[in-house]
Amino acid sequence: MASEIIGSGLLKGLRVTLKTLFKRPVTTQYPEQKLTISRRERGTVLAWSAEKCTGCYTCERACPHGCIDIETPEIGQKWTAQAPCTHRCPARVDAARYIRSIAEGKPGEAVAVIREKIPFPSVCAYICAHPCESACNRGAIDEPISIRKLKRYAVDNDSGEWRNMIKRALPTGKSVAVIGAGPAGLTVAYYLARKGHAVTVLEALPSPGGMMKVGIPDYRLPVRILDADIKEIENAGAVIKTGVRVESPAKLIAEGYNAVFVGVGAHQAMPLGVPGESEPGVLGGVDFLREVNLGTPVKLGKRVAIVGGGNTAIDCARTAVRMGASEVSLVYRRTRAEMPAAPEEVEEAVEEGVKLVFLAAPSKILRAEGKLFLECVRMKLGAEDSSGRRKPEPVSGSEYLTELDNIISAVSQSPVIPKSFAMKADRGSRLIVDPETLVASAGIFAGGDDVLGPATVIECIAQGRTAASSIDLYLGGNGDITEVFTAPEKVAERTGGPLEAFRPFGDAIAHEKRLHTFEGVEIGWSNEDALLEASRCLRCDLTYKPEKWQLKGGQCIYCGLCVEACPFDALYMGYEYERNTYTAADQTLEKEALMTPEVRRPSGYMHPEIARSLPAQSLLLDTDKPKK
Amino acid sequence: MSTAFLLPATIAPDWPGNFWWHLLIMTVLLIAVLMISVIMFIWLERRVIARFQARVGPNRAGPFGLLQSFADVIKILTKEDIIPALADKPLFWIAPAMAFVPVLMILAVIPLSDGLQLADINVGVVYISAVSAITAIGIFMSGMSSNNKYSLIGAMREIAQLISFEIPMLLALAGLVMASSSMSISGVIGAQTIPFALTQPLAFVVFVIALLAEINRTPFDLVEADSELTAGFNTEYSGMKFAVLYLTEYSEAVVGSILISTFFLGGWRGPFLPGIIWLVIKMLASFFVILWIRSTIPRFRIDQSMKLAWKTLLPLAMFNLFIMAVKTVFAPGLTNWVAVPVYLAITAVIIIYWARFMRPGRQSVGI
Amino acid sequence: MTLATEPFILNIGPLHPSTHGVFRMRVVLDGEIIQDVEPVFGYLHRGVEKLFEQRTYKQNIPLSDRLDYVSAINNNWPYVMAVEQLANISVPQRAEYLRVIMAELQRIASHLLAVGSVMNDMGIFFTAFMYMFREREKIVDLLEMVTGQRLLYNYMRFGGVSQDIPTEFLPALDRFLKVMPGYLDEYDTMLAGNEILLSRTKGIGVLKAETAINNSASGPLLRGSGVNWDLRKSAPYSVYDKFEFDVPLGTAGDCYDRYIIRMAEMRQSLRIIKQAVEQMPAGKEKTPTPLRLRPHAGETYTQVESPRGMLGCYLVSDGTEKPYRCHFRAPAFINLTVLKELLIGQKLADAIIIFGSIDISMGEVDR
Amino acid sequence: MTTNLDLNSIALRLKEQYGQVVFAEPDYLEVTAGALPHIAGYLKNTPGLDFDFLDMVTAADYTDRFELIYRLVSIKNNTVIALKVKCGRDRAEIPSLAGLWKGAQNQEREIYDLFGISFTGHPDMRRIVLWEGYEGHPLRKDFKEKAYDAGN
Repeated sequence: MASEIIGSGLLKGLRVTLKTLFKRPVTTQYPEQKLTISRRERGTVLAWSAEKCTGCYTCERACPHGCIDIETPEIGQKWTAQAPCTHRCPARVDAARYIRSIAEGKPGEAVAVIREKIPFPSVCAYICAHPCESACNRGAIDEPISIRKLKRYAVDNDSGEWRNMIKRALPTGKSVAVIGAGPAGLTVAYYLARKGHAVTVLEALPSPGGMMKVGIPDYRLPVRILDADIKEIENAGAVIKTGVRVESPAKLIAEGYNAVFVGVGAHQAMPLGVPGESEPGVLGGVDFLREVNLGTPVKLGKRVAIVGGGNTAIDCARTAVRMGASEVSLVYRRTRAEMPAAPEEVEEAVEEGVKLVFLAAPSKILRAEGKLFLECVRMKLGAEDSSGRRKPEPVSGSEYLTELDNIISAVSQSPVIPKSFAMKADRGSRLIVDPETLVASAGIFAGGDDVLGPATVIECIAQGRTAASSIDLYLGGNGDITEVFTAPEKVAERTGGPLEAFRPFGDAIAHEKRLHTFEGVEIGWSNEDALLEASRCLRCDLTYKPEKWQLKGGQCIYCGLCVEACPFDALYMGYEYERNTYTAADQTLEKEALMTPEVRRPSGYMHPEIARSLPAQSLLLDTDKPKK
Repeated sequence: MSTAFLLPATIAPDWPGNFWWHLLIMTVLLIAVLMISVIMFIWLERRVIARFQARVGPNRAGPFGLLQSFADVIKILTKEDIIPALADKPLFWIAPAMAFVPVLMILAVIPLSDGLQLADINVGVVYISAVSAITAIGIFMSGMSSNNKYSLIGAMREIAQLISFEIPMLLALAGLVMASSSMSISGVIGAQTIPFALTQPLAFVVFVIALLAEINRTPFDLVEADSELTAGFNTEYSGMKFAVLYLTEYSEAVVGSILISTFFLGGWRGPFLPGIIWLVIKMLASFFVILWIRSTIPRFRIDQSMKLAWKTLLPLAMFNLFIMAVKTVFAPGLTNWVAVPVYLAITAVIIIYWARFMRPGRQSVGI
Repeated sequence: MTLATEPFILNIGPLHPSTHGVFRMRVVLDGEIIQDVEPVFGYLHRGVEKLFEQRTYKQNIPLSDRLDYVSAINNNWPYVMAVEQLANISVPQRAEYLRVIMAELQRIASHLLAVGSVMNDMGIFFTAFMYMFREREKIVDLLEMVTGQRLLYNYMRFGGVSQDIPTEFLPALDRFLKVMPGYLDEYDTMLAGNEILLSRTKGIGVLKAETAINNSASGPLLRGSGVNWDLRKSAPYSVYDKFEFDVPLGTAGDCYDRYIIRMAEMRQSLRIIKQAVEQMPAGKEKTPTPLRLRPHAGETYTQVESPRGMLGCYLVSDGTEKPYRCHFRAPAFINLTVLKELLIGQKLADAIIIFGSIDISMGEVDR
Repeated sequence: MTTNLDLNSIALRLKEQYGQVVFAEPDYLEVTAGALPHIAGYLKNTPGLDFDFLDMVTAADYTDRFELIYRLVSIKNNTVIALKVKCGRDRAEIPSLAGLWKGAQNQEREIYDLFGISFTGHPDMRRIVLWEGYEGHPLRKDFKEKAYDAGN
């Protein structure tokens, strides 16, 4: 700069301004020039759809400075068949309704509602994987309603009033054999018995219950609970014979059964697929659990490693703890975030001293001078795969050895179908059946784990229901297995429903006591807790259509938090307009028009009209591009 | 346009006091011209500067916003007229008039066309420089009397500027007087067969810069440096008085551009067109330059503008005077187009050489 | 002879054209020279930190916009980062890149505003200001495309951003990236060489490196004094370690260096945006978080490099749904510590420029 | 990349300098109020440490005590260290660091204004954002004011 002549800088500046003088002004000029503001997401109008809103008050709570004014009636009405929780449940248990019953202090009615869909209310109350809770709309606000624990509260305080409405059907003279007294088989037996068929359940193990009995340790599902539910099924008329091994379903047909249901389950632990698996001291997860549950003595060392991250692995670990193993470690190849096991159980396992080893996978099992060693390789998480979980990749050269007494492989289970059954199975040795009717071959039906692979109890029950209705059809019935134990609900008035409340903490028995006994860990809720929790429900299947929903004058800052918070997508923020000249009056008119739902447009910028009209935008077009 | 009906050939256009209608007509004409042109110039300035800034400018009132200024005038006149409690009331009252009247008086000696002139006094140049100084006093009074610290600082700056820029201005004009060997404006114009802008470029530069300072336009608008002193001397003014002060500034600008075109661009002289048209064209041209500078150049600091006046303009004006003296003594007839490049070259050399002393970023001298 | 003089006390602000808000300086003048300054804060104090304790975590995001309304997105960032650390929420990569793009656009807009207003203080009659706003308007349009707002965007969320970019955004951004360097060159041609600007800014408000560090200055103010301290380099947050860009440093530490650094930082921001657009992966734009978030009890301190300097957020959570304590380390507020040292001994006109070159925004200063 | 120092080693060095006034927490040093200026000066002036930049000073009210957090940055070594000082709530007083870092002036004034912690040795200990004669210190947890009571 200093080398130049003084004044040259000024002259340059003068040149720039002079150039600008002859350019088109960038400010929009109207009415001289037609002002065309491109359609775009303006975000200056909050539109509310009257028919989507259910008056759950979430928006009011979300607003930073309370400018939403909403009034709802006391009485709501049913507006959709199924709430998300009900819809997500494989057996379509009407969770929303029995939560309401609990909120009204009628646990008996709640149990009745549950029993309309599943014959195992208590079992589900203790060990259901509760997919309903992951669907709960409340989860977007703070925490989902803990539906399973509410169910447990209901069954713990059951009044048995549902029995008054049992309808017995006349005997049909048809007989059905059910192979395997697992959740699926017993469900089939129950509903077919209710339809009046003579049902015989043939169970190979010494006691009925299948996986519910032998796959799930007692501290999660006490035996009396399971037995009580099975008792109800026997009361319904099903005959259960234990310790009976069946050669083949065809033979049963030959013996005179009209239909056979195969529900043998998946009782074989999948192999790890690493060398040295056959070494003594290496156990399969389900085998281990079965032996423990059946009371056969299992010799377990002090240092135990469980391989896997599922519920079975956690069960094995906690069982091992209760059997006196001092160093129990759980080896999983992903991180805790990806563990399929239920988080609260992982939490409890950690409390009980189970050591979690993440990002490690067994590569070899070897036994040297009588000691058992597990060689693991470290993993690192790679890109996301189709399931959305990040794929683990081994880190070469990161192997390490651990000396152990026992290794339990709890990676997965697979069904074992005897050759003699002569049924078609796929590579995972799962039975191949018609997905609609679960027909394997004429008169032979199959369902449960042996069709689904290792699945949750509730899924098996759902399959059992399907099987039952199709078997009934096959036997000449109408296939209608629905039961009604409750009077049709008259929609109640809102009982509180405080959005401020958080989920109450479920208590558990002191954990030094836990470490030695197999008694139930979880303790049910008190009435207060249960009522509070039930009152948190948003009642997604009801609508308390607001008499008034409006913004208090001029307070809205269009931050959009209410729009994001609304569980029912009843709010929309944004505004697109195109006009020659506009005045405040025009805008307010437009706004009022937009408040009616039919003018609502998809929010965001993806609107096709927006895309078309974008180039017409005045300020993003650079007609006045300076020469470089 | 012919003015024969005003000035019979028999009477020399010296002091035409005996033609009372002539006085009357010219006075009314001048005031009208000034008022209208000021209002138009305000509109022009706002439009032009808007375009300099890639804006549109006032475009709602009337066609192309032509009536904007009228609307503003009405708005200002209907405002409440506030006088600060502690203001020096008499001064506060007089100041606007003190500022505005001299500007009008300057016009008295400006020929709008050949002979179309209120009074052609033979000391026009002195008259102009004397009268134009009074405006500054009026502005000083306004700033002084309104008992506001911003206004006071503005007033002080005004006086400082007046004192320091009057001298180079006069010296530049002295060169003109030498060249035209007459002090009457018509004489100065008559001497401009070639506009003085070309024969005395140095004086032209000095005069324009000094004039900018005199009429408080950017880069010398320290008197009302709105970013430092909220509005400078007229902070406390409102309503009618403010209108007058506002009028003063712009009529200063108008008169300033008239002076530039009269002294250096040959006034009404020009081929083909009637003189008044030429004058208007030249006015517009010089006014445009003023606007251009205003919209581009930052404001000087007070000490810097002082420095500019004393250390640059004064010597340059001296140079100009010296050159003119040499020319008038040794080559009196040397006023033809051949000499113009020479003058320009000399000017360029002197300015560039002198500018070397004015590098920015040096430690500035205090006032 | 010596005149008896008494100090001349002048209140600049709280309502003054060039205090950029409601800041107030009580200056003691001797003529034009400042002898003492007392900055007066609090005219815009809204008790934001108390309000943070009254609202749930998510409701505070719009509030954090209101801190420094000129660069709202940069204000969301530290608060959101702090909550993410306490509640260990993971942020998708795409969200990080979106944050970077938006924040850098915001930085350019903020610097444009800062430089433009300084030019205004310097007395370029709104021209530079208008030019800068011409480009700022483009940026605001881009941001509006994404966020739907034009000043307070409320864009960031815990675990990502509020919404993904529309399909039309990237083409428009490309157009902007293409033309913006040309405009920056235009500014440089117009301003950087302007002699008056140089003489107004060079050697004015010199801030030594030690003084700057001792006064906890940050941002362009600190870098203008030649201290290489830019959190995007020295403590890379988000994905800033994946871009290559330079940290422009000043030498003299005067107003001119601060101006030059802001211009250079805009170019660097453009570089960063280019790279971010190239590297941006596909994926989700946020991990959903519950409306009434309850982070684990604990405390954390996060900081980002806002256009004005190191903007930090000290957040204490007690496990409930409202912050227990939330303090913002406001760069503008702390940069003003150095104001007194800078102003004393300067001229009034320079004081305005120095103050402008610090570039404060009152919402952040008073909180 | 800003690195956190080994706090234990620094704590040991400080202990042998000034005795039992420093306790190394996982991510900050806890300092007794009396020793704060010495330790801050030591951290600032010791070559090798030279924390020349006072990043942030703020306080938090834990209803039984105040906790002040000083965050020091060494621009030369690009290191960060945090000091924490506890002080009682009645007549809370802390020695001021404005002598070491001018940058502390405004921040300490703000803390005094909003928490009522007075800093001894501060050049001018006055309210900064609130007006003189304002009653109470808003950021204290026991501060009662109509608007907020309505809000809660």
